[in-house]
Amino acid sequence: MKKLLLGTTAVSLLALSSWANANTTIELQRFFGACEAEYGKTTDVSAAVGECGIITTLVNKFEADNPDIDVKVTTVEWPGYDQLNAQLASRSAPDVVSMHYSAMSDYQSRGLLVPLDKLLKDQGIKATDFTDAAISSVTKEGKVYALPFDNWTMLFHVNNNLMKKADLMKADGTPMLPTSRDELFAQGKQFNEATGKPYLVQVLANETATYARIFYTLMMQQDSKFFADPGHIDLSGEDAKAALTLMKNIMDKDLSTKNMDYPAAVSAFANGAGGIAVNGTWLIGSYDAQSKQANNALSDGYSVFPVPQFFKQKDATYADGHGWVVPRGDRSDEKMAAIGKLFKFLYDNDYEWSRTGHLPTVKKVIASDKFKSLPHRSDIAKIATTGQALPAGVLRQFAIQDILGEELGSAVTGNKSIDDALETAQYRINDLLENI
Amino acid sequence: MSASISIKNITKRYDSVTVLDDINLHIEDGEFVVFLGPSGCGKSTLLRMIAGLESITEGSIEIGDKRIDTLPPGQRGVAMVFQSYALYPHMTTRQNMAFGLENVKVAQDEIDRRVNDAAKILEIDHLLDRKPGRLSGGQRQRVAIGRAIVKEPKAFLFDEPLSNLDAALRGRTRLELAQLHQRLGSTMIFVTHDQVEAMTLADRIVIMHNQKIEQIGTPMEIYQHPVSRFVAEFVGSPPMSMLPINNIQQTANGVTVEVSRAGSIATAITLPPEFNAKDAVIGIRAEDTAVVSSEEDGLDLTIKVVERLGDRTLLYGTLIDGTDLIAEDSGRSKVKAGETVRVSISPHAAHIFDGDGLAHHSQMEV
Amino acid sequence: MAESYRRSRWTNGLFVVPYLSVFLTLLVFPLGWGIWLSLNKVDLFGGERFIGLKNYARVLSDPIFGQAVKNTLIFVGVSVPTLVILGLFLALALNKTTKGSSFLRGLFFASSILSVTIVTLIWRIVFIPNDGLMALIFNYFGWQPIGFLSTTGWSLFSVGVATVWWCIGLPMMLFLAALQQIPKDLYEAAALDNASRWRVLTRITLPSIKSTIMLVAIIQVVMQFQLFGQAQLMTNGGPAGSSRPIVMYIYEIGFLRWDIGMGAAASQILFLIILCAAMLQYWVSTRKEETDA
Amino acid sequence: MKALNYSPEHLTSNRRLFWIAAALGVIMMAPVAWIIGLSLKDNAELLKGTEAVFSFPYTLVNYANILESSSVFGWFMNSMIVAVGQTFGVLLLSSLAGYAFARLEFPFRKTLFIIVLFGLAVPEQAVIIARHQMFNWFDLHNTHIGLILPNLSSAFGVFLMTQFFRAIPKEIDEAAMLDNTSTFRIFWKVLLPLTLPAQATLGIFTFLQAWNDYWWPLISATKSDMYTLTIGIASSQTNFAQSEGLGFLGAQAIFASLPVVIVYIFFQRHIVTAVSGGAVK
Repeated sequence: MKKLLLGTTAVSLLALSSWANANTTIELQRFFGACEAEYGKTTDVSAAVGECGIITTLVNKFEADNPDIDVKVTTVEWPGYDQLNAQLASRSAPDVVSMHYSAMSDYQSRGLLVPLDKLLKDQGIKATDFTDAAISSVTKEGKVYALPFDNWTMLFHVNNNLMKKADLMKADGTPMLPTSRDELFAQGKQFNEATGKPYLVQVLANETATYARIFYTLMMQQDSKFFADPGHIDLSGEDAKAALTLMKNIMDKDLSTKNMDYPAAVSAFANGAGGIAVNGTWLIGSYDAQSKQANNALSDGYSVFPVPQFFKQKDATYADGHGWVVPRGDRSDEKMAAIGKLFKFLYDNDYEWSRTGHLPTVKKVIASDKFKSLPHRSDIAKIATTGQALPAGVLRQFAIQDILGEELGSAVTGNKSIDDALETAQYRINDLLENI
Repeated sequence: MSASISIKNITKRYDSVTVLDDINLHIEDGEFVVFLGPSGCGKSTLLRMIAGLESITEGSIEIGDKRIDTLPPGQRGVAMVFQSYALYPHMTTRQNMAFGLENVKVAQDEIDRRVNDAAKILEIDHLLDRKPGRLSGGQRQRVAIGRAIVKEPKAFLFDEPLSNLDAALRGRTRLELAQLHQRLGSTMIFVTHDQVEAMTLADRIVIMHNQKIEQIGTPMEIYQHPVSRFVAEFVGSPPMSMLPINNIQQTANGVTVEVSRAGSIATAITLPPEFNAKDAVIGIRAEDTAVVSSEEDGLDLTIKVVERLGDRTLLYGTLIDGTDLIAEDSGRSKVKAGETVRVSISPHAAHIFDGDGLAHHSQMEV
Repeated sequence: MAESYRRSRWTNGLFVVPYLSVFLTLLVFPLGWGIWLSLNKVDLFGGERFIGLKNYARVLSDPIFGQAVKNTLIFVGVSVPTLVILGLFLALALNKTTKGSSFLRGLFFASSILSVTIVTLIWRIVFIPNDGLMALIFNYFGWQPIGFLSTTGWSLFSVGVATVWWCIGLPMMLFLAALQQIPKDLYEAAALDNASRWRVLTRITLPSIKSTIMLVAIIQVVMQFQLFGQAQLMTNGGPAGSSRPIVMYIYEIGFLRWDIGMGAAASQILFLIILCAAMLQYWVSTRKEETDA
Repeated sequence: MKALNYSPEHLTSNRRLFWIAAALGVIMMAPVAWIIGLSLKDNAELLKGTEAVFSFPYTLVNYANILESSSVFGWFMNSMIVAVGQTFGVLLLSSLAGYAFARLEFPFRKTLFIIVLFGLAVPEQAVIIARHQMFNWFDLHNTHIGLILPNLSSAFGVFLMTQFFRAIPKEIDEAAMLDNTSTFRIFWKVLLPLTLPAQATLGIFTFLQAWNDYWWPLISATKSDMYTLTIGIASSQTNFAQSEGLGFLGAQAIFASLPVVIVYIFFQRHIVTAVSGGAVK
């Protein structure tokens, strides 16, 4: 009888198992994908490729180095904030969570994140060790709320082999990229006629984030102040119309692949289905690795560049970054210390993470030869200065991104007029922000 | 073991509808009483009230000298056999019979003894380990009776227990029930709408009609001296023919009634002075008629249907005025449909019913 | 007063106490609490403030909610008749005792036991561009590929295909059971009357299972109004919200936008819609029967 | 001989209908065959193009990977505990209440029954947000109890069991009453065994519903330890893009459905009878 009554408690206790062998367990929740099958057991970080492979092996390595600490990893669907919200609401959030800088204000402003100043200080990590861009992104009201892990932007990943075929290569062996809107359409047409393939490989299906990022970039290039007031978006201007018109024209003139969702777009580019993939920094490592193998579409023909400047006003590109946060909750000192060790380990291995293609956040990694000698990094170096985020005071950036992406998508695919889409997007976003 | 049952001033109402109205009945210890009546007359309700399955609005019920209408069904000491038998489908015959005894914690060897005894009496020993689903209708019926017997109740209650059996089996079981009653000597109450069952089984029959007891009596009393037109028409097969009375003439032996244009019938019935002649009828059973030669007194009957039963022949016909009459002839009758025959009526056997349905009989026994 | 077993006793009520306590705490109370929440400005992490019907006003004036309602109505309007007619067809075709029929019955019902995530996983891998089964088929025949999950119009259709594939078993089974209940002598009488197959179907079979058809329709309407998992996992409501059902709207408002109050308001509206749809159906069916009688 | 057989089957169906249904059956199976095919292919090969499904070589490597590393087992156990717990709970509560509503008299019986019937009309969506809050108050999220409890309130079971108890001839419990059986013993020993077919129907429905439940576990079981199979598979399928690969996902789908499919194949006859027996009166 007693057994029966204790049943459920016992089961959950056993599951945690930390109690049994006196180890400290850190529950770590992240996106970046699941690749247990390939990397589940390996601790050889340097052999790993791609976001998932590198973070998985990093954690494995940390566990191997610290036998008294178990890291229990939960992989969530990107970006995983609905799940985190449910967890926070039920006071069962994990110990460490991956989070975009752009999402942090939401949680920090409601006191849902633990400040990490002391934890980092105990590990000998100083704020000045990080790039200004990174540390300022995670600092709110004078306190640091995340271990900044990377900065990223959208890029033009180029298939040089196809560009060569379209006669779009410069003498120095780099591809010819457009420097204006007119050039974009001209070169796109040229590419398409020569190869029979679309010029751009874009993620346009079942995705909202890429639409929003490109749109932000185009707005920022016009030096638009669409978030002059963080509680209010302004999409009524000519700038918004110009940005969206450009996005729509790309589709209308058949410059881009259609109907591809994220995985389809990623593999389509890898299989040579188009000239330029518009996607994030995180793919550099994987595509570069592929280009070093023989007999595939990218063999010996991959390069990568920032998104070109399509508007004269400003050379800018939308940027964000990933950090590691600790949600509020009751944690013992031992556990906090273990989390500190994990953060120190991640900090120490920021270089390994930067092999994905992300920009490192640690100054000395950027300065290191090791990093500088990574391929393509010099080609995209300027994003460190041109990268720009939304104002920190803008809350619910992921919800905004969803709304914006949905409406932009409607316009791009021709289901709504441009004016209609922008108007609805503005209404919905402002309704959201006004009712927080 | 067995006991008498007293029903006193029982009334049953559902909201404003009265189902039983002031019923009084005393059943002797060991008596076999049959409640007979058309469906809806309240006979089953009365039985279920004795069992405790229906509540009583007014009145009381005693078994022996003990008032039992406040007790739950299980503690009244009665056993019931249902029309559908109501065997527990998931229990074997043995478990079905033992279940009630186990409920009251009878010792296991006593249970075994009683079950085996009952099974022997009912000749179902070989069925003890079967479940009801694998028994025939007749076998289920026996098990249901067996389940009642093992309880050694003060009274047995039967709720139309034979109606689900085929005709042949019904006849046999009827006989066996009569034997069982003799053998056990228990008080038994039997509800039926079948007059043959009632006539053959009952010590006394209780005829129920319109929420009331119409008549209580031995089968012969009921048959020969029905107190009312209802009882007369309900009991007997074929039913009693009813001829409207036009005129009544007092004679030395009784009254002679004139039946429309068809003729008159002499009877040995004496009517009281306050007799209500309006809508009065004379009732004649088929067996009290005879086909006679055309010279003799009688009524002329035009035969429409001839029903040959072997030992006798029933003649369904109409009188000149169109009234229906059923007459009886011998088994060797040569009457054919379409013929007109003369029918005589025994003067002592006729019954006269006044406008209120109240019966008047000849004082002489036939 | 005489007492008998029919007499009402409060101890008899003890039998319903376990269920009633669960019913009250987990259904009735949350229903009331949900209504209360819908009248408040409240987010996932607290902060209740009474604002009256403002949440309802916001939901009803939200074009996205309107779109979700429209999507859901279209989905119900197409998927339910499909399920009923297809289920009826299968039941008629497989109402035999042969081995082949019983195998097919088992096959058509088998998908019902799979969980929604498996079903959507299967159908996503069928519909994905380039690598999916449909893409291969279209490629083989040289047809223009269709973005089943990413084109307005097709996305809701694709969700519907997966749903019908998943749900067809139950209607078929219910119809089969109803067909078995039709007395055999009706058909014998029809055969003696020289009735054609079609007349037997329309004059005997269908009228005999009329109540089952209604039952299946009501069950399916209530079920399909609650569409969520398929849409969320296959299309995430896209593109441009063209496959977002009401339930997904509620989920997004509550757990993506933290707005519990507004989510609760949308829930109550959905509740009303389902109630009205079921009652309308019931009303139509009973009214029809009256005129038939 | 054949022409003399006027069975309903003969008149309602014919060979042509059967073959159309058979063709539909093939279409029905196609997606499953596709997934099975994918699951038997190496992921690297699939990356180049899924036409590879139609040619050799095939491999079991995806299944081997599941056995080695996947959390499917844990999810499976959670689903089992939740589904069995819920089924058991619903059967118990519904039987008790159904018996009382069908057979016993107690104060407010009719009113209570009408209120419960009203519960039939309340969809989960109308209460789920409030429930999520309530479960916060009592720290019931991420527990098996927290996953089991909500569906116990379903009025469907009570309604169904009440109908079934009503369908049992009243004489059976009257006979038991005359046998001096207590109210509870009548329920437990006499009537409950007679509702076994109904229990099977309700049990199968409840089990399937619990097994397939999506929204509630999605917001209540937020720790991977507590994922049910449904949620677990959902969490892994959205990572499509990354390196798991279509073959692995396919294998996971097949592997995760295997237990219920096996149970279904073995008990198909009973399940079919139960499903069809339950709903048509």
